[in-house]
Amino acid sequence: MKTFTVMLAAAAGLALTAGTAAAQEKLKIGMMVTLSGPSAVLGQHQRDGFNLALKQRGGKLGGVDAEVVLVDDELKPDVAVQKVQGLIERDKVDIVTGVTFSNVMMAIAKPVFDSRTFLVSSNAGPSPLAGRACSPFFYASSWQNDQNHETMGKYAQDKGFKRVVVMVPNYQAGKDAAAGFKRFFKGEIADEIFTQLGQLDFSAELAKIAAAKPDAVFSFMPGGMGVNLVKQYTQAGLSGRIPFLSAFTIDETTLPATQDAAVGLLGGAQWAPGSTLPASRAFVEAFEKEYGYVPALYAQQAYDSALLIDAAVKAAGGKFKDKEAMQKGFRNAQFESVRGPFKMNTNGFPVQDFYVVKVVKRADGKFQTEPVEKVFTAHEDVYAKDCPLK
Amino acid sequence: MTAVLRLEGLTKRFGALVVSDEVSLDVRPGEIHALIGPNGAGKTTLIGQIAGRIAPDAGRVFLGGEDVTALPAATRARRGLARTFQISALVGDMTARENVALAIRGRSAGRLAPIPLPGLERRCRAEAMDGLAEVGLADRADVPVSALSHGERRALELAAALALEPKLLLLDEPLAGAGKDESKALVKLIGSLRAKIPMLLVEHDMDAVFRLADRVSVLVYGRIVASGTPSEVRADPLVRSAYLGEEDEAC
Amino acid sequence: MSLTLFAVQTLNGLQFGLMLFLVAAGLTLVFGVMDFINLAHGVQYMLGAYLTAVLAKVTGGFFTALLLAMPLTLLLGLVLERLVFRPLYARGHLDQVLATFGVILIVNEAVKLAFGAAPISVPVPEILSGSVRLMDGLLFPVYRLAIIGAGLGTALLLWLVIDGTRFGMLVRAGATNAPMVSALGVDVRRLFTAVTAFGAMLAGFAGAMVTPILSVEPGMGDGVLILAFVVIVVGGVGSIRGAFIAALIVGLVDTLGRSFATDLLKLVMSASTANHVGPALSSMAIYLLMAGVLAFRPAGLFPSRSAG
Amino acid sequence: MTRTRRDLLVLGLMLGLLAALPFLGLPNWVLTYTARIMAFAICAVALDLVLGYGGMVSLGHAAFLGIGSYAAGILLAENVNDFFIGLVAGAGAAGLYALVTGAVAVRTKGVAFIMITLAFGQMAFFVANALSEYGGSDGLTLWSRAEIGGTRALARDTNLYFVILFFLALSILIVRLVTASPFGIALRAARSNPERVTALGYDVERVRLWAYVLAAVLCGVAGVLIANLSSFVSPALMAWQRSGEFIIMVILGGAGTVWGALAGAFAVLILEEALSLATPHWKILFGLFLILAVLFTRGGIAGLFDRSAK
Repeated sequence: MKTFTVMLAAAAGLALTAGTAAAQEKLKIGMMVTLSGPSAVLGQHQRDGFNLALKQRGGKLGGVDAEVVLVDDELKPDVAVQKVQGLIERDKVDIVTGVTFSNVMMAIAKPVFDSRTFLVSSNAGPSPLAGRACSPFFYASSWQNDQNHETMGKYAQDKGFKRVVVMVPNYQAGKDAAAGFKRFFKGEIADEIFTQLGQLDFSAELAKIAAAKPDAVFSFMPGGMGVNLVKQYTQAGLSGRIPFLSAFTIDETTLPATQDAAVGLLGGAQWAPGSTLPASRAFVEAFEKEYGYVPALYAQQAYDSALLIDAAVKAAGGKFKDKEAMQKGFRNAQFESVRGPFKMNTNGFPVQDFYVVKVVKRADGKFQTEPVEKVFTAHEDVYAKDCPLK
Repeated sequence: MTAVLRLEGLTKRFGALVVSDEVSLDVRPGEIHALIGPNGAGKTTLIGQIAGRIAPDAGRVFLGGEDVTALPAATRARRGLARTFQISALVGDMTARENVALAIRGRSAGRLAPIPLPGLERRCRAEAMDGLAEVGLADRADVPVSALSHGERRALELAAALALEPKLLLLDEPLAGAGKDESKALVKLIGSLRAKIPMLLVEHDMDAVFRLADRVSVLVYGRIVASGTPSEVRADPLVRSAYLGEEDEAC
Repeated sequence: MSLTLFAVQTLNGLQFGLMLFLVAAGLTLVFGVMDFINLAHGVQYMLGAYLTAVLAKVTGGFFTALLLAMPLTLLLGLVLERLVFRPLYARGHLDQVLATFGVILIVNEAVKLAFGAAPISVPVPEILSGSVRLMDGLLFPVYRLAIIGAGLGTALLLWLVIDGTRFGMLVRAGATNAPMVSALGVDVRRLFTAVTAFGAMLAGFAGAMVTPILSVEPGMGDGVLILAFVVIVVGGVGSIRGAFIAALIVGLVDTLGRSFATDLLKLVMSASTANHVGPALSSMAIYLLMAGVLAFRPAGLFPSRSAG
Repeated sequence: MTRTRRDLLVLGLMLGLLAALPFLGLPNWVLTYTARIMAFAICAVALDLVLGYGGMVSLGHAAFLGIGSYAAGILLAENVNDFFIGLVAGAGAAGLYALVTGAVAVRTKGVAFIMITLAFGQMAFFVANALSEYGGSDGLTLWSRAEIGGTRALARDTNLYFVILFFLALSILIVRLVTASPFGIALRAARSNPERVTALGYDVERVRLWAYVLAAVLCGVAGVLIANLSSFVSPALMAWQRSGEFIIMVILGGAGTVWGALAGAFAVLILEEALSLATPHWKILFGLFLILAVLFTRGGIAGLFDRSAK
């Protein structure tokens, strides 16, 4: 009798898998990241993070064979629109993921939503998509753009800093960063410096900072700009005298270049490779073994985006063409995020913890960030209340 | 009778160097007035000021009694000042006829019409052929400029300048670079136009100057040192020393 | 805005200007002598930086790396001249722009393939790692003084070479009147090769010098190229003196604009408007400068090519 | 004269092919992709007037594309939904900017012209970046396309395709007419000998300025079309690299032929897409292609045609 039940169950299982295999093809995922120009390294982290998760699951997500089509948006929004149309209409992808920069995200959002394709961001989280223009087809495994800056604002407030100089590049993300910081920092902004995007030399700005004598500096300088700023900040003798708070400036994409100059500087993030959570340790170890470099938060977010998709497809019972089921799956996704607690908000952005992270030199001579203080617990972005989705 | 062209005290300085030093001269109807002078005398600068390419520091230019000192080159051309250049200046990738047609269009109201005007084109074609015939290039009408001989280009420049129906023709070394036979033909051609149009002739070839000119002015260091009929000027001792003394060097 | 700060910013501006001069010198030389627009100058600068970074890691010494990188960039310049530039001297500017733009694409991508997309950096050499106290709380790294020195030294050297040697005489003649040089019986082809290689080495030197203060990354030459073009066009194409003065002007305008534009605007408008307008205006400052100069002096401040 | 006839034949064939495309049952993305190329081709054809016929190498041409698209985008964001209002605003704004900046630029020549147009292009770029209320550097998403006569006809990709094709054909017609006109002949003559043309009574700077303005107006129209097509405008549209791409299109296609610019736009954009699908390191191949094209062809695609015809 027992044998019979087992046999029956096995037969049913076989029939079920055969049935799904016949009814559904592969889950097609278009990954759009920036792989050209100075910011290519961010896209590289995203790509590798996602691929690691896929590889660990034997090429399956939610039990379904997944196929990834990788495209480079070249950091040109209109090229991105063209390429995403190709992904949707030519490659017939079910999900578009990746997306390194907000301007690219804003460019592709409409065509992706119009085609009822899911957009799973593993980095960019522009405010319109979190607020009024939110969509049931959008989910982020990263954050809303302002949140990491809010973390540093809160930190500066908690530490009792009175006067802070804010220095950001003169573009939208920079202005958002300044706004995010100021939302939680209530002290005096001694000066607000907007630098040119792609600026190489910061000596003029550093002189202004030295003249202003603030309690701390908050800066957002992604990529090569951050490398130059950190090196010059140290060379100008400001490091160690004026605390350097930042977001997306010192991370594992720039540490190989800044090296010792960045040690001790602070950043705000939802995760850092120095995290001691077991899931995080396993991820960092597997990642370094596979790709030979230390993953930055971009890699972690992309890894988590794969887990998020995995969970959503699983929850939808493998029926990834069923939009309603998938939406429910994304909303209620349960998975063990590398960052720790993770909950999807109504606007498709995570509710999560944020930390102040610090640069350290590891025993093997490599550099990484590690969490030193939790600033926010289960932090929700401010735009969610404008989102009509419930 | 008013002069076709009159210069009054034209002065131009480049830094400390005075290139035109209160130059005054005129060209009367029906005459060829030649301007000679050694290299570096300031002939090119003077022509530039007459044509409107260079603004003088002081002095005035009158064309047919009208003060044109403040007018740009293109406007002066439309008011009747035609010129040829020291180094043959034609539109190289166009044919001989197209070059002359360009001039004819240049004096018509439709010269900048943004759409093709068939009537104007027909008129241009016909008039261009007449103009070419006048300088003996009728059978070369459809040859691109780049395929014309040096002498032919010189003649074509004359045809283009005449097609403007100007009041005055400014000839900047029309014989420069021409061979012996070509020179002879060009001198004959210029002479034949004398009755038609007054000219200011700048030329190095003294034989040609003394054959063609009704009056000659001598420019040395930016200043007119002598002016008169060819024989008067030839006899002037000042000219002989200042001008002919330097001529060897110039060659 | 204290006087000290103004003085410090002026120093920063001069230093930035001299850095630009290092890049612009080779560009204006090649452009002036051969009438050749070399967009690949920026990647030659990048190659100088990468070679220095890699060699510094291998040999462990910045100066060894610098000394080795210079002949290597010279060699690469020769290869590039032979393969791409030489057939293009007789062509128009557009063909030159197109082909050298192709070189940019290739080298940028090749560098990314070879060294990865992440920025790398070079530590400041020990002997130059000190700093000078400029004002309360601000140090001026000695290395930046070294860049000032290198810029001035290069300017002096170029002046000596161009004004005092036969090579320099030919270069000057070439910039004013190229056909005349060939009429002198000089092998123009060899002169061109020499100038191009020399220009490549100057670019490489500039790239090597900035490695301790700037990150080394693919595409690092692209932005610098535009700035260098602004410098040589403002200065007058082909003129080393023009490039030198224009580089200082551009460096000062850019730095002082960044430092004081917003503060000055705050005097006449609200702070938030000033924060809005100031940065946009200072980004544009050098372009406004260039447009202004060209509007009144189309051939630049020190035109070297004679008019006729 | 046979060359003119051949040029017209090739042009007619190309436009005919483009008009037939929507009826071939191709997937939608081919259509939108082609529409995008056509919009860029309008700008390339316009640049050919300036660069190919006028000999003025403008490195700021993308600014006009951007200004056109921003005019359309801002109007849509402010709920002015009529397509024709956007069209007039885009063309007008681009033309006005060209008139003001061109008045200064046409006084320069050679590399100075290249750099001064670059400067004006960059100024427009930085202004767009500073437009925080319209998305700043992130750009502006247009949640719906413009309306024609109160209907949402343009929402259908095929309709927008034909609108873009119409403006492409119109631009080609305008440029061909202008280049054959007295104005165009003067422009062409001034390219090879401005002194002579001035001496014949033409105000060369004025001729150049109006050619520059006309090209900008056409490019502004292209910008309005692009904004509607991609439902998005951003400063990246007017980056100087984009201006460089237009120059590549014109030279690669063959300057001064009109259809060469059209062919160049298609060649460059299709090649970029095809190579980037083939390998992530496609820029090496593209760079190599550019160098070889320059070294071994003259007069671009149109030039190849000329030689093989002989």
